[in-house]
Amino acid sequence: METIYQLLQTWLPNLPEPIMRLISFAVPILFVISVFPGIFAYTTLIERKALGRIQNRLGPNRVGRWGLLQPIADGMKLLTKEDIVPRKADKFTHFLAPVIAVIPSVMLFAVLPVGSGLIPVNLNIGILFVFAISTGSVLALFMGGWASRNKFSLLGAMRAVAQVVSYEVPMVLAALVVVMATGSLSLLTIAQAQSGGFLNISNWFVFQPWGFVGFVLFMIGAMAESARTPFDIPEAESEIIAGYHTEYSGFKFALFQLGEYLASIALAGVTVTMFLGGYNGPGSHLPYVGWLISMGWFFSKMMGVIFIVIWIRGTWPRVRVDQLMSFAWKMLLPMSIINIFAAALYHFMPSKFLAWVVTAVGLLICWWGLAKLNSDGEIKKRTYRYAN
Amino acid sequence: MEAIETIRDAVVEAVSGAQVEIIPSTPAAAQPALLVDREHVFAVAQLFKEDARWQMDFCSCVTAVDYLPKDDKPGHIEVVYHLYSVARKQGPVVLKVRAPRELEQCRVPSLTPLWRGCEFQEREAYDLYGVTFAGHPDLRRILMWDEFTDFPMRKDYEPPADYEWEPTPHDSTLDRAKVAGGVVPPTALEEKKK
Amino acid sequence: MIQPVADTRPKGLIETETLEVSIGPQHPSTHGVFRMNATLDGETVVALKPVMGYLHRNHEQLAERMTWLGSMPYTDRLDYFNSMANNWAYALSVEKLAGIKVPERAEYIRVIMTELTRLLNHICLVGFLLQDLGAWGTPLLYAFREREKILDLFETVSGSRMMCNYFRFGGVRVDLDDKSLALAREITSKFPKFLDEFEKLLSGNEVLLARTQRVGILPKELAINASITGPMARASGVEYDIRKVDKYGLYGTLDFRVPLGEVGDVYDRYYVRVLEMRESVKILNQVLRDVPAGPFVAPEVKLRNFKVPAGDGYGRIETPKGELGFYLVSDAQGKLPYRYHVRPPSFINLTILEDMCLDHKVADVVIILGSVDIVLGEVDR
Amino acid sequence: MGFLGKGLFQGMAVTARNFVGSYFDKERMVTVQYPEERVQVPENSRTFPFLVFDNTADHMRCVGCKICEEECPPQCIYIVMDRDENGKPLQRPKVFDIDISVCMQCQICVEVCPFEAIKMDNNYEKSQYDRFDDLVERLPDLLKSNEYYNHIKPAEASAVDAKLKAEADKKAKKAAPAKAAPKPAAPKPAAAPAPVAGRLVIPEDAPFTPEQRAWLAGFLSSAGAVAGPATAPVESAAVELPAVEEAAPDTEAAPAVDTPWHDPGLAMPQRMDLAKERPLADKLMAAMAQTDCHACGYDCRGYADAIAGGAESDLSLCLPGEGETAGMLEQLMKEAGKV
Repeated sequence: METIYQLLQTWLPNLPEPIMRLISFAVPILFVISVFPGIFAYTTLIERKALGRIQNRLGPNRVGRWGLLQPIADGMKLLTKEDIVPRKADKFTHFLAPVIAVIPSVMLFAVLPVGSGLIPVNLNIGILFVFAISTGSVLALFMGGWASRNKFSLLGAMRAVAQVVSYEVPMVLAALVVVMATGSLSLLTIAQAQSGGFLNISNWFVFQPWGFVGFVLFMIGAMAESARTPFDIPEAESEIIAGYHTEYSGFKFALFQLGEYLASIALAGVTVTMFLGGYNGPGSHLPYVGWLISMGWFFSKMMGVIFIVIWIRGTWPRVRVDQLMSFAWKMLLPMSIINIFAAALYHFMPSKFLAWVVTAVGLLICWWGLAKLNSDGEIKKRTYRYAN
Repeated sequence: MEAIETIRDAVVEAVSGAQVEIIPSTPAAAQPALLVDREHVFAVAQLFKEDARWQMDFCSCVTAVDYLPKDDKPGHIEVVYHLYSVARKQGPVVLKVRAPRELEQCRVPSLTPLWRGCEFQEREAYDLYGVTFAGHPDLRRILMWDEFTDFPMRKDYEPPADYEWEPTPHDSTLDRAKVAGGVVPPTALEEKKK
Repeated sequence: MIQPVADTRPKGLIETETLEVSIGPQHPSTHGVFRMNATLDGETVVALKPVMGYLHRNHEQLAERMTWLGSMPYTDRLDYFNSMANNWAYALSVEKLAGIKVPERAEYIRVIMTELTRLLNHICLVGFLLQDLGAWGTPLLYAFREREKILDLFETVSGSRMMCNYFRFGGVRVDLDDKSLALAREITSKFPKFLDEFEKLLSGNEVLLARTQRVGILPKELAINASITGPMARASGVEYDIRKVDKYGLYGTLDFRVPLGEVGDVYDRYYVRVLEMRESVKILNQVLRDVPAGPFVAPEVKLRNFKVPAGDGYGRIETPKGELGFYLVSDAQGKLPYRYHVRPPSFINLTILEDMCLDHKVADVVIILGSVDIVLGEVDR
Repeated sequence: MGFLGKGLFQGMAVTARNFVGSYFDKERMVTVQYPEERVQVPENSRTFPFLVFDNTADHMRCVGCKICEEECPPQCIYIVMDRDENGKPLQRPKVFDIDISVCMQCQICVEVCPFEAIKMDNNYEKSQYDRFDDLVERLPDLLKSNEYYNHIKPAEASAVDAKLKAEADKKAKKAAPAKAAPKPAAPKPAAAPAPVAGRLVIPEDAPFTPEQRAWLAGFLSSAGAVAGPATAPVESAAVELPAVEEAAPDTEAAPAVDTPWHDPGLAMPQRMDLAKERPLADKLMAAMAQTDCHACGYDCRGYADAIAGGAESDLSLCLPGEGETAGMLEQLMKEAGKV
């Protein structure tokens, strides 16, 4: 935003001040609300295609070449569908919930550095903003579940609240290591801190032991936060139909989907920025074309993360609600705290190589130990006897 | 398994006062049954379950059969239990017990306290035949809906003429369709007139 | 009507209200139109009553109005995954009543078809179970791909994929030609490889282990007492397989083992089925190796005006879901069954659904139901 | 237990293999792109029944004997026999409806049909816009040519054709000596409302295949010859005898008697008139519909003998004869004092 303002000042110094301000506001907003919903639309397509391929199907392929127009068809279908509100529902809240679901998800993109020097708003408390806003979506989920006056919706809403609140903690703690390493809460600074090194790659935090663990923890937290398999229990279709959006149809349902997907895309973006080097990659520092290449890097990394999420969705079963909780509190939380110590240790060790090995081994042992500690000894592979 | 006569004698000896009669099956099937009176069937079943000679710990199949009155013989509803032994891998012992067809008297003791597996099957027999199983923990309709009043598997049951007609009703179906005021496609009526 | 449940929970500091949820009859994972009236305390089940009958069509009464043969296609529709096995149970019962001897080749064909049915039933069950666990259809579609191959064989032989109507009293309807035999051999030889891949996907998966182990435990004594049969009983350690006990058909001469579980939880039910598939492949290999030549149906059995001597009898086989029995009564006329009773395994296996579900979460209810392996066509009849 | 997460990654490796494999290995695919690609249905595949005709639609093989109607488990077949203005059965159905919304594709009608007239189609695209009348297949919808049958099920159809041909040949050969006999002089009953001249010769419009026609001609002429004036050679009756036996293997050797009423074209009063002076078994036989359809489990001769001999007590088995035959049988049995 500032960059645009400065650019305008140098190139068009004659423009009146308010218009300059307006343009510098409008451009990033237009960018966010045009690009990311488009990404959302095509993420749904990619998800369906990828899941199809994982399941040895073709996926949507009827609307347009390779089904490229499928998201548009879906949108039109959802727009023209009858909007049903249960008779005894709390109508106002029922209407408000999907709207609220979308807003925080869109706001998340405001602080994402999508390319070298390309960030809509360079907030100096970017990470804090991300966590603060992303938690807001839980309100929408609960409103939707509550207002629907449906027992399954209510169950879904309760699950959603419990889940989002619990996973917030390890997620924040996992992000803390990055803040520790960079000393800044600004996402742009974090991204800049990962530049340099071999091909602009070797400085990514994911290649440090604590960074990797942080990355895994943050991914898990993000998946739980955006209710993706295997943590999709708020809308577990085989248990509680569709959870909080059971009673939604038409475009309200689409808004819920939109909010959910945007949140997971944004969190994928945050993950990329914090651990996977953000927009950094070979060629991202070049003058003139650097911003384009870095944008390419950012989006391709983001799609990679999203693909992993889809891939997981196509493979793993869903966990149970109490297991989800105990996993958050008994595994992730201690692990993220240990990770903070590991990061500190890494920082103060004299030799980087030694630090790498020591923290890696330490974290591995801790992971294994925690797993041992938390397994109740009854879950194991079994042998079976045969009768003749 | 011993011969059915041996079993009968052993049962009569063990359960005093039990009247046990042997009912043959088809010659090829060779599964003769023991017809036990209503008062002693529970004791006989318990004997089969607990006696070391048989150990019939597995009650496979429970069902009822409706026999209409024929000639001068009164009709009855016969409840049939097929007992097997998992422990000794033998069977079946077929227990039969008869009750009059009249609803109030159509009562037999439930064997669910002995074998949990009878629970749903006795409910089904109650639902479809109207046999009341005395001592059943939860005797409700199971397949028909709760408001249903009749017992559809009885041989004298007349289905109500309210079902959805097939597209080409003819003959007796058509007559009943008209009686019930059902919607009959006009083409079918025309055909009937021809 | 659901009875009010006495609140037996310990009175603590926080008093909570129970929530009654009707899971079904329209619900993604009740495997049809089945309903469970669950009373929940938070997410924990404190009471659960199964409600059934939505698919009730009085199959038994229909059969009483039909010739003996006329009921054969209806048995396909009992458990529509295993029409071949249902056919066999009915044919076997009628043969038992009428004393019909089945030619040897027909026995071989029957074993081939029924064991293939077992493969497809179990593989689909595992798929559905994983669907209930939330694995988003991937195992299910892998399972369906294999099932398609078996169904193709069924269609080639019997003319229909699922409603085979293939067995006849005293044999089978059409002969199994060499091409179909080769196809059956191919399916059998490729199946273990698929099963390995399938197991790699599932059996070690920590989420699956955590979700299924120690969930829905069915003790051995209760399993026997509640007339539980089939893989479900064997997962609880009940050593009872009608193929071994009754030795009907060819099973007395075949070499196979019966896998037994020890805990009796959902995982055992899942894994016992996987092991049973491996044994079925073993049986198929033996049977396909030496199919003898000869007639495929007993020549003395008439298609029309088939009559059964007066009397009753009970015949049963081990279908993939458990003991499927037919209790048949023939009267003096002998043209129609006087009484035709089906002993449906999945119906009786539901008896202890509540016992298994108590004190578990809603999510567990779904997979426990899935592991019982019900088909509503058979439950409701 | 190994490292926590190992099984999860094993699973992901499997799905990754499938993901990549699905682009290269067609074997892996679960689905077919339906309207463009179709799975070749096997020959045995069955959907709904149809009626076979030879050459032209008039020569349908179905004689309207109602066996399939009787045996159909869901009772989706409805047949009305075609009769001329005098109420004589014309050996073909006037109405033949199959309600395919009820039909369950079990193939039992095909198995029980003694005339190879009804067969299973394998066309699976039968969706309609209306639930009722569009899903009822009437006679014109059902009739398909033998060529079509040969096209969809080559092996099965050629076997059927060969069988029919062999039967026809046999019949023709058997009838051959009789053919030499001078035609008619059939016992034209005086009471008969003067049908077409030469009643015993099959009418041109009768719904028979050439083979069946040839056989029937032989059959009738031989039967007529015996019953008629003494012009007929004696051996023709002897020739007829084995044919009867062969048609009814499960009845005890049928008595070698002439059966002039054994003509489905005759009306009930005519037939009864012909059998007026005969013993009970013959009268009973004359009351049958004379189609030898085996709907009762016998041929006409065998069923009559079974009733007369007491082996069969059910008088309602004659399906083509409908209520007329059942009523007549009952009346006859009453007259004979056997009921």
